[in-house]
Amino acid sequence: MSLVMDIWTICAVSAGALFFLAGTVGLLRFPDTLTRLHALTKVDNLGLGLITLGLLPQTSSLLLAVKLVIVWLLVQLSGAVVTQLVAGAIRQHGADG
Amino acid sequence: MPATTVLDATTADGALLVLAIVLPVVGILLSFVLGGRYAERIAGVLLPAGFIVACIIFLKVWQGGEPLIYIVGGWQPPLGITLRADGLSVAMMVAMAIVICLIGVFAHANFGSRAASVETRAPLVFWVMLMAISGAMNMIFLGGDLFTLYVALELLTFAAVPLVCLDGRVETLQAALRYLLFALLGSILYLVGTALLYGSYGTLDIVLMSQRVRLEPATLAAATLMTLGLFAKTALFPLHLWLPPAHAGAPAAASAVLSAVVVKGSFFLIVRLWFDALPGLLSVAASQLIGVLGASAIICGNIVALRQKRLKLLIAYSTVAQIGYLFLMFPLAFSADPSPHHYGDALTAGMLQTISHATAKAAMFMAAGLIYAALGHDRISELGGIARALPMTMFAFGLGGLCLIGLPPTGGFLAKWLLLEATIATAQWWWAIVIIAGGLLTSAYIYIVLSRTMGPPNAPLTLYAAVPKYQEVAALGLACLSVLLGLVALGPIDVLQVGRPEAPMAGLR
Amino acid sequence: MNAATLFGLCGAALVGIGLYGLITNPEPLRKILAFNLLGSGVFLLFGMIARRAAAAGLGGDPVPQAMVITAIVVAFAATAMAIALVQRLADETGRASISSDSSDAVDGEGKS
Amino acid sequence: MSIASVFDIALVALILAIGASTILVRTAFAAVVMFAVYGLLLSIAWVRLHAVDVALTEAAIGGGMTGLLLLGAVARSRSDDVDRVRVGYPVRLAAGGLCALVVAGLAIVVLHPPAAVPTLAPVVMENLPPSGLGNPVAGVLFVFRALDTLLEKVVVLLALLGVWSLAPDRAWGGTPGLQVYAKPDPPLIFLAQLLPPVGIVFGIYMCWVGAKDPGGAFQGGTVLAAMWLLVIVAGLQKAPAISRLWLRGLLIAGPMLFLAIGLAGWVFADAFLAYPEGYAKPLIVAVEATLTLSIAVALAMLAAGPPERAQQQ
Repeated sequence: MSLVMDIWTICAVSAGALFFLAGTVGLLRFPDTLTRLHALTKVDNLGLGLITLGLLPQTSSLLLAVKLVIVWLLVQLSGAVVTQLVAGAIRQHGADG
Repeated sequence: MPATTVLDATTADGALLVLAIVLPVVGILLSFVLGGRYAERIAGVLLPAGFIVACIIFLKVWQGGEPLIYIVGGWQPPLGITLRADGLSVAMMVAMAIVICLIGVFAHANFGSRAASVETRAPLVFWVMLMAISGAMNMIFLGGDLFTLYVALELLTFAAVPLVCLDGRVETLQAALRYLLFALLGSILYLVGTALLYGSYGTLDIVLMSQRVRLEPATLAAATLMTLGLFAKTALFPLHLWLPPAHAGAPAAASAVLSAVVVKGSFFLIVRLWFDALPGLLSVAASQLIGVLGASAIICGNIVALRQKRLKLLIAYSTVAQIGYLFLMFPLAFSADPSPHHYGDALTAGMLQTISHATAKAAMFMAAGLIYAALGHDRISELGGIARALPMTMFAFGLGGLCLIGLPPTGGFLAKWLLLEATIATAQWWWAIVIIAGGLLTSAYIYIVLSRTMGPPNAPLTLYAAVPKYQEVAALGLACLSVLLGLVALGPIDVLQVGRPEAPMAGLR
Repeated sequence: MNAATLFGLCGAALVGIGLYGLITNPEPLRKILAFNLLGSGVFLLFGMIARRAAAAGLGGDPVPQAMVITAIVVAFAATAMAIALVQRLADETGRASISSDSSDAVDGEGKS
Repeated sequence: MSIASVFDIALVALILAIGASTILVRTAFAAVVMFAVYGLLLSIAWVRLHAVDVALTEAAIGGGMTGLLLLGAVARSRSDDVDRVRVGYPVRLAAGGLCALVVAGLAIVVLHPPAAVPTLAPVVMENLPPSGLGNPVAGVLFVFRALDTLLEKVVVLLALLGVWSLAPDRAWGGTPGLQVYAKPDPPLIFLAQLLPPVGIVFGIYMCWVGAKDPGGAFQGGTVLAAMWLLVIVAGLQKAPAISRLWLRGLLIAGPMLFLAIGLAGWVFADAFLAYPEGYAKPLIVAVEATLTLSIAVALAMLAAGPPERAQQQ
């Protein structure tokens, strides 16, 4: 049983890490701020989500698992809001602002 | 290294030390919540109370001949923190408490807030910061732990910087920013040193450290960085560039407290470091180097002071020079053939110079402030006739000047005399030349100012504001103290040696 | 080389980097940044000392750790005050800068 | 070489690179952004040094609050368009030499630890139980070196008064300039409505847990301060005028209680800042709770800056 969980963790966390890598490449390579934002948010959601899912079976207590999920939700929330704010600023002042 | 670790215990009356620190803290907190209208009244009660506490501590230490010790929270070092009042601490505490109290009297004219019905900015800030400076200085004098001293040093900085730019003019804001940056650099360098010392000895208690200290790279690196940082805070040449604009630009009462009191805090820490925490570690070459910096400060500071056109700037540059004298005690105390006698003499001379400069310089800045208030400017070339208009003020200025020059019977004379004696006793004649040349240069600019003020006015003198009598009395009181300090040779000067370890272990070199 | 030493060296390097920035950068805001960098380097040195003194089942000596917490707070207070000063200066002059000789001033360090 | 040490080396390299870039990049804005990233990396370093309390403090104050302050300053100073005057080459060379010397000296010290590394950890653990605290760092801060902690609170108050003292006279007693920049933005308002309840619970939890686990008054207070600032920036609440009595009262409540309990120790225990036997833990928790509030207010006001507009009656 623990072996299955470990394999699951390894797979999910690796996949999450891969998404982060892709997002970082996107952040560096994409031409303008809006597309960069796109890359970042997509990857944040997926990457962090996968890592959280992967780590859940490894937690020793329910409280710890809840904490992990809360962390994920908070990052989601702040990510979404900040992306909105940045995009809004771009619409007002142009992409160089 | 002797393994005997003498465990200190709280001595009778040790609780007084806590009082000396807690009183100003209570004042700060109360002023915050009661508001600016009460800040002056709170300071008016607590600063004299602090002075009385300092006097009692002084008497206890002097009569008992033993340092007072208080173990905070009952936790022995190395785990806990001790407060320790030895001869150096009590002498400095009393002197600084007098100076601060008289500055408080003087400042009533500018920052008085009894009549005001609404809280105003400058009075609240001034009185809170004055109490903070008094608390921080007491902490520096009493603190027995190098990290506690770091916090106290920062307390002092944060209290001093806002005083510089209390009037909000651009020049003073620039001066304050530069002062803050230098001060921050200084304290962070000090902090590196404490980290390294803790890493080597597992304690920051000064007494424990003095028993454990070894000559090794970590200790040397720590001591060097700490000393450099404290040099920047004390404005020792060539790290003095922040001082003149900051001290000359501040309001008179603030200039007095900055020049007389605040720079002495970091200087005292240098003394603590080399004489108490790391005894006997200062090599002859390093002490000569410190002496060279001090000598350069004396010569350069005085020459630049001589060329100033404005009175407050002249006094500020003279502070740079007088700080130089303080550092001459290092080559004299740590000379090639250490004898306990010279060691003690040099230390006594340095402390006397600290105290007499504090009183004299506070008096001179106050006098300059009164002249500025009366004339609306402080251009030296246009001061003619002011001596007749404000005789008491100019008398105070003159007496302070005599003390700086070092004429008998002033405290400055006694300090410089002891320094000269030590130069002869340790056969280091070159410092004697510097001391005498510094005295001549000082007398030149004091003479220029005095002769100008006693001369006839260029144009009919118009006084913009009446100068309150009590302000003049405060200035004169401090000036008289600086003169009378010469008389301490007759008695209380022994107190400085209370609680001093005997001569440094020569074997450590 | 163990982790404590590695982070200790990192702290030492950061002290150097921060000091360099503090001396060479004339803009006050950048000086404040450099001061923070310098400070964090010093804190890491404390961290190294705490970590290598791990004993009694603890991951590090709690005394230097507590000191770092105190020092971080003090450094923050200093930063806040410095920034307020810079901003007031900028409001008064339209441009934040300590007068041109400031860089030489701090460089006095180099000659001492 | 283990995975952990590879990670550590990579982390150190990244910290140094980002740290250097905050000094070297051309615009102040980029430098500040770099600095915020740097603060996060540094808190990971603190976790690696087994100092979780410090990591939390570094992330909250060193990275977060300081970053916020700097960002605000950059946004106001418009310093991007300032053509930077660089110091001359010789000065930079001399400075580089001096810094290299300092680094070399420190590196030598780091690489040569004393033969017997001194530590106070056993003494701390031995003396911790009577206080009832489980977190040794909290023990050092509130029991063994309580005097430092008390003084440090006074330092923060003085810094705040120092910041306030930079206000123009006419604005004294008025409100800080923070909400000038508040542009009611729907997503921001959404966040400011959703996050604070969570944040406040979290802040209180941080303070509470500090007695036995990493956390404490400063970390909790920072979170509370951040929540308050968020609400102010989103325009949901005005920054308070600095002359308000409740504001002043909250600011000094923590240090005052700390001092009062310290003085009571004189009577009820055997020394100043000692706790009477059996009551240590409740007293420390009370001090921490009040300090959390005071710190939250102080940090938020420090970040909000000096008052800029006179109080409207």
